[in-house]
Amino acid sequence: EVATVRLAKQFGIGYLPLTLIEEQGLLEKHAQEAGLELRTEWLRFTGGSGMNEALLSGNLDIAAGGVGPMLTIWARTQNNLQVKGIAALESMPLYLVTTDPEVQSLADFNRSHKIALPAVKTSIQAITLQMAAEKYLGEGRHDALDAFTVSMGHPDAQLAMMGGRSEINAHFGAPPFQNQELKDERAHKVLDSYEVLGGPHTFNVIWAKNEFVENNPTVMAALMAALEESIGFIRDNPDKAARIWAEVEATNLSHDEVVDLITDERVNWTTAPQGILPYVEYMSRVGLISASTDDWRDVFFDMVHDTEGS
Amino acid sequence: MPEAVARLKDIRRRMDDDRPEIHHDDTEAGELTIIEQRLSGFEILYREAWLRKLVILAVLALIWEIYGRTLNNDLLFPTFSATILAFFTGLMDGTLPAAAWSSGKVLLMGYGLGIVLAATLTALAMASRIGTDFLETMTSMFNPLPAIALLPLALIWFGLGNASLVFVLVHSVTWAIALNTHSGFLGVSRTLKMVGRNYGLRGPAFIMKILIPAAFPSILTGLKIGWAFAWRTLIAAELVFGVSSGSGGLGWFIFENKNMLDIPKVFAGLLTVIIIGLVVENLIFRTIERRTIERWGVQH
Amino acid sequence: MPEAVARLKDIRRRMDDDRPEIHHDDTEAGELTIIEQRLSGFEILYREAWLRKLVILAVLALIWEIYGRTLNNDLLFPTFSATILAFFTGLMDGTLPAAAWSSGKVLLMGYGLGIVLAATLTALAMASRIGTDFLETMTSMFNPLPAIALLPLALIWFGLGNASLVFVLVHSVTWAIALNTHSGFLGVSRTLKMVGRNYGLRGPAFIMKILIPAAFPSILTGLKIGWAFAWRTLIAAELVFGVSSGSGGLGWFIFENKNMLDIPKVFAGLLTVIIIGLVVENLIFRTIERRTIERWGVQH
Amino acid sequence: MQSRQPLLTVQGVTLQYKTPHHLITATYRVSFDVMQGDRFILLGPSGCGKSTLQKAVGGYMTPTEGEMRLKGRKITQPGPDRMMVFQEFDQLLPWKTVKQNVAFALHASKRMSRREAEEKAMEYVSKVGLASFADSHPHMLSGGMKQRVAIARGMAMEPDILLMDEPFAALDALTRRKMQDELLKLWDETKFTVLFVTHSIAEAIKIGNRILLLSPHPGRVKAELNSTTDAQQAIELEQHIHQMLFSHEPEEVEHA
Amino acid sequence: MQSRQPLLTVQGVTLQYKTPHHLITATYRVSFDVMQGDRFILLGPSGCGKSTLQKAVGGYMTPTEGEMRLKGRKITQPGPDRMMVFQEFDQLLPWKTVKQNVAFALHASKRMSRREAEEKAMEYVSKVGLASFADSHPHMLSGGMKQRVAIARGMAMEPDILLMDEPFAALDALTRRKMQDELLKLWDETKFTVLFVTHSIAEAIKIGNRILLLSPHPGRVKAELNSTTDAQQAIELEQHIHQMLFSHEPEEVEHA
Ligand SMILES: Nc1ncnc2c1ncn2[C@@H]1O[C@H](COP(=O)(O)OP(=O)(O)OP(=O)(O)O)[C@@H](O)[C@H]1O
Ligand SMILES: Nc1ncnc2c1ncn2[C@@H]1O[C@H](COP(=O)(O)OP(=O)(O)OP(=O)(O)O)[C@@H](O)[C@H]1O
Ligand SMILES: [Mg+2]
Ligand SMILES: [Mg+2]
Repeated sequence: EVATVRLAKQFGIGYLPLTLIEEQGLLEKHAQEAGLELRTEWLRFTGGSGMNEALLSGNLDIAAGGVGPMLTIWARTQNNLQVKGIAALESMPLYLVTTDPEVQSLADFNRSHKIALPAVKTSIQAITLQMAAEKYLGEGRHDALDAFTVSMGHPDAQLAMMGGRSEINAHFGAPPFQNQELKDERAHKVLDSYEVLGGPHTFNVIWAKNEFVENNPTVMAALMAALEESIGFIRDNPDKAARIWAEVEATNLSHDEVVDLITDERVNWTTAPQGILPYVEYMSRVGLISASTDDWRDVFFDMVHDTEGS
Repeated sequence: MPEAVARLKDIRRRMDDDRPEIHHDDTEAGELTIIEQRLSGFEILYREAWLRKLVILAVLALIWEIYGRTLNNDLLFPTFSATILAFFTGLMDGTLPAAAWSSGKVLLMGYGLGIVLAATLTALAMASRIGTDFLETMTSMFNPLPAIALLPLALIWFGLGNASLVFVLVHSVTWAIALNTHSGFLGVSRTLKMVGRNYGLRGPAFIMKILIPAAFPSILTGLKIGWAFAWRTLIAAELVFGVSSGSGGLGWFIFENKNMLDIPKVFAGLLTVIIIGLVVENLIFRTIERRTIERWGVQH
Repeated sequence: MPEAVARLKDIRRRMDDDRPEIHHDDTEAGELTIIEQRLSGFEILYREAWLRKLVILAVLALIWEIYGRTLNNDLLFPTFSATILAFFTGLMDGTLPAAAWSSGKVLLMGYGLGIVLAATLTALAMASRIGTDFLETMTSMFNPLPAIALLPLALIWFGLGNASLVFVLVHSVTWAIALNTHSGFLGVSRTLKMVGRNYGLRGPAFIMKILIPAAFPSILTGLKIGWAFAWRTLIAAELVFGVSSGSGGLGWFIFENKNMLDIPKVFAGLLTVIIIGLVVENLIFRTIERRTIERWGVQH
Repeated sequence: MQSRQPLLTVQGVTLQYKTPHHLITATYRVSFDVMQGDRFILLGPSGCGKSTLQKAVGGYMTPTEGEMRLKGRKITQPGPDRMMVFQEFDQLLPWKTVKQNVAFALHASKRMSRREAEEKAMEYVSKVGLASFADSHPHMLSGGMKQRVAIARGMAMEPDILLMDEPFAALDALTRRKMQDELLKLWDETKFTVLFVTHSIAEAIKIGNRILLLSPHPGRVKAELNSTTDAQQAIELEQHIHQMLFSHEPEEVEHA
Repeated sequence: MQSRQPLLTVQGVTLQYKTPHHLITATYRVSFDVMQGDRFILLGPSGCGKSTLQKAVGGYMTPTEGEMRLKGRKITQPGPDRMMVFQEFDQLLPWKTVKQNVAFALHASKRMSRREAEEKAMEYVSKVGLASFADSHPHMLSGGMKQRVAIARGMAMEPDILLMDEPFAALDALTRRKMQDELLKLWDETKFTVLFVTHSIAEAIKIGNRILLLSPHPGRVKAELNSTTDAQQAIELEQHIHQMLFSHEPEEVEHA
């Protein structure tokens, strides 16, 4: 088995379990308990595509990101590398926030609106928006809002919307940006992804190539154990977890704000993948991915097969 | 020094020669026949620039194909044939031409404006010392700034969409062209500049009629570099600036397909950029060169 | 035409003149005294380049400050004073110098390698026709390609980290320098080239001792453009490539602070790039120019 | 004739080149007057400041001391009223053909329309014997041919004052004599003024009516002489000038 | 002497310039031999191909027809065994001072060490009267001064054969005579071979021992004559050459 495992992180509170594993050396600890001297190397990425390329070129073992990119690479590699999810990190709601008081539902959006989201058409926000359009505006109208969407990174989108000088007046973001935006009285929520999906759904997952998982059973076991421990830590000591996170992550949030984010009742820290199937079903139906399945277990390695996934 | 002179005379006396003198009759210029040395078949072919370039391109394509096959990782680096296939598919279903057209429009606008701005700055720089300092200072300050640095200003001034893209393009084109043009202007021979002034040319007329043609090789290099950087910037900027869906250019095409991990299509997009580059270089820039620099004999 | 000649003699006879002839005694060269025309105080100050540039910088800073204040939108565009404050904070707590140093190292490496590669390509281009075609083809193909296009190859060949960054930098530097150098070489006067060959110089010696100094203004322009684009590319590439923890450069600094919505710090990062640009231009490039181009009198 | 206003007055002019490391005084307090219709010769050893003086009259240099006036107006900048034929071979615009080079000068300086300029250009190009090269670009010409184009351009402009800097230096004896004759013939027709630099004493006497002798480093006026058309006097004058210039080298006068 | 091997043989050489739109024949089937120690003159009207012939001997052009051999070896490329003094003023390296320009030639062509080169350079710079400008860069020199540096460089190299293209054209009478004498003195010392282009018949007779007359467009050999040192014969020879060159213009021989 490998002596060094290379893991990726991105920005955001959603990667908190990984931050704790890194800071508390949990992976090394569990590997040692299983009799393996393991080193870790943590890499930072700002987006999914650079990370996927790193994974495919063998420069990265375990990637972390949203459900969308994971499903894409899963569908693409079915016949060769067989990339699959390892585990979820949490279930978290995504909000569509707007500063236009006129807009109360999706139907109120018109040409005068610009909705910022990370990547038009392909990001998890864009897909969720399409699913919402289909659900609330009617069958066949899934792309009705696409014309109003604009690709923009979360910080740029928040600055543009709250700065109030550009056409951007809505943002389908992620924590903590959406929470910060909602603190401003000018902004309000139009859409909640939990409602679209009909319940909680996974936001971030980690994934790897089949080859790596098969060749490194001990590492994978240690990783799962580390994940469980860190999630347990978050549940039991949100205060400490927030402190650690604020210390190592560049943030302008206050301690209380971080704690609020972590302990938000709608957030569920769990390795169990939730709401995966609706995404698979929708994405394959509109042709975003070419593979489909009706068992969420096909998308994940067997480490999480006995959890309460969906 | 009469002595020295005497010695010189002495020298010359010694050299008296017994070679016969030769006289030729005048030939009429019309009667001349010239026997040229023959070239071998290979040499004749080798003299054709387009042939040499085609060979280079073929070799590069071959290397790509072979490397792609040995690598055997279609998700990272597709083979040349897979790329060509994706390219033709994209060409047939109209997505690639549409994307290229959409990018091309913005590009030409930004490029054109950049040239105008560069011309203005350089003209100011030639007109006064403070103009020179201004150009130098602006260039050394702004040229190293990446396009994302301009995002906030672009958003404030131009909002989303093409206007902002054009702004960023101007930024990427202007400085390179201005630098080359200015250094070209400074390098124009002193005599030529004096000749121009002698004709009473001044200001814009002097720049148009003397400096620009005299500095043309430098300017053309600047235009080439500006052109290339405009493409680079455009493709990167289409991501940073966001595009409303449905109106994306080549950058968007590449980004979207990359997100969907459709890598042959990504490379088909890049291939389009490459092909446009080759076409512009060999049809436009080369023609300009042939009509100007080569005819004037200013590059050797 | 003895008639014409007779007429000429006639003309000249007519011009006989009654002006007196003038004879001067020889003055000794040592005795010369020269009364110079005085300059006004403003003119003396205006002659100082650094002073003019300082004024320009001050005016730009003022415009920034005023615009920032009227805009009054710290989230989008902070004032100059807020930026300066953030800059000094960053300077004091060591984050900015560390980031600049980390970027600088990679940058210099990429820049250096880019120069070497450009030199090699240009040397090949000067040596043979196929070399010229190769350079032209490569440049027109690859120069327009954005750095992200090289990412997959960079990852395969160099993995994550600085080596890949250097690779991307080389790509952004090489073509611009090669284009300028090559066009500079081609523009070297025919006579100078003949002189060099006459000395028996050939190959690298010919390039080093004749072509490079003769084409120096063009090369320097290429180096300036390459330098600027290296910065641009580096800052953009640091985001795409990701970093191992704790090793980020200026690009990462900017991204991180943007994520935290700490916009003055973002601008402090950009200001660092600007300041480095100004320093390099005025200390390094200007000095080189003074020592070479100006002393040789090849730019006017 | 003495009462005429001079066309060009040069009054105590000192010309200096300032380079970052040197200050070179090219001429020192040079004074002379050129009358309307003069064929005024500047004669002196290599490096004595002849070209520099011409450039100053052309308006390209500002004197450190003294001043120069053309028709009473101080010379501050170049202009087509003083047409220059430079010493350098690179004075033709490489992007124009021989004919265009001459025509462009006429047209750009607003002397005449493009049409007229073309015709006049062709006439002068023929005068200097380059009719068959009218459509060649300068890089295809020999050194002497380039100079002839510059001469054609200068003469075609018919300026108030024609400034010629060793225009015939690169020409063979035959071509040279033809050019000299063309110049004198043209002068006969239009009586323009010419300030002519040469290093040939014989040429000075043949072309000029007034000759300024300069001494070297820095250039100062040694003498201002009248020329002559009488063959015998010419030989004497030549000897005389020879002696004045070469006085420090008491050598037999040899002809070369 | 007749039995000696020629140093340089030029055999039926036709030289052409190919440009994208024109094909210009500069010389047509020119043949001549230059012996060791010759001071061989090329004389002919402007544009007759003198410079082109020199460039071909220098190895910069390949004949369309015929061939040129130096010491029996075909000339294919330039080299320091044939040192050129060009007609153009821009033949000095602008980034080197006067002294360095001469020294660099000596050093770069592997004639001598850097040290020796410096000394020798200074010696020759003094010979052409530019000692006080030894540390100036070329752009600070007058036209004639530039040419003198080139002459110093050519002579300092002491090549097998020195190719000089109108080297004294830009020089005043005095400086010119000095340079001519320097050249002859140097020849006396080292007996090098020189191929000399000039447009002055007097200079040709003074400098040369053998004179090649060329007719124009394209350049063809008109005659190859021996020079003379006898004053009376020289005048006759001058008249003779004059007649041959100007034969189509039956005019009195005037001196200028
Ligand atoms: N651009 C320049 N910079 C500095 N010094 C110069 C420059 N041009 C000429 N000089 C100096 O000025 C002096 C006069 O030069 P000028 O060209 O006027 O001489 P000239 O009389 O025309 O000589 P020649 O007959 O050789 O052409 C010389 O000593 C020369 O070194
Ligand atoms: N680079 C060139 N390209 C094309 N034609 C040229 C080139 N150089 C010279 N020629 C032509 O070749 C012929 C001979 O030119 P060359 O320079 O040898 O004459 P030359 O005898 O040296 O004249 P001069 O005494 O005027 O210097 C001329 O007709 C000229 O037009
Ligand atoms: Mg001069
Ligand atoms: Mg010549």
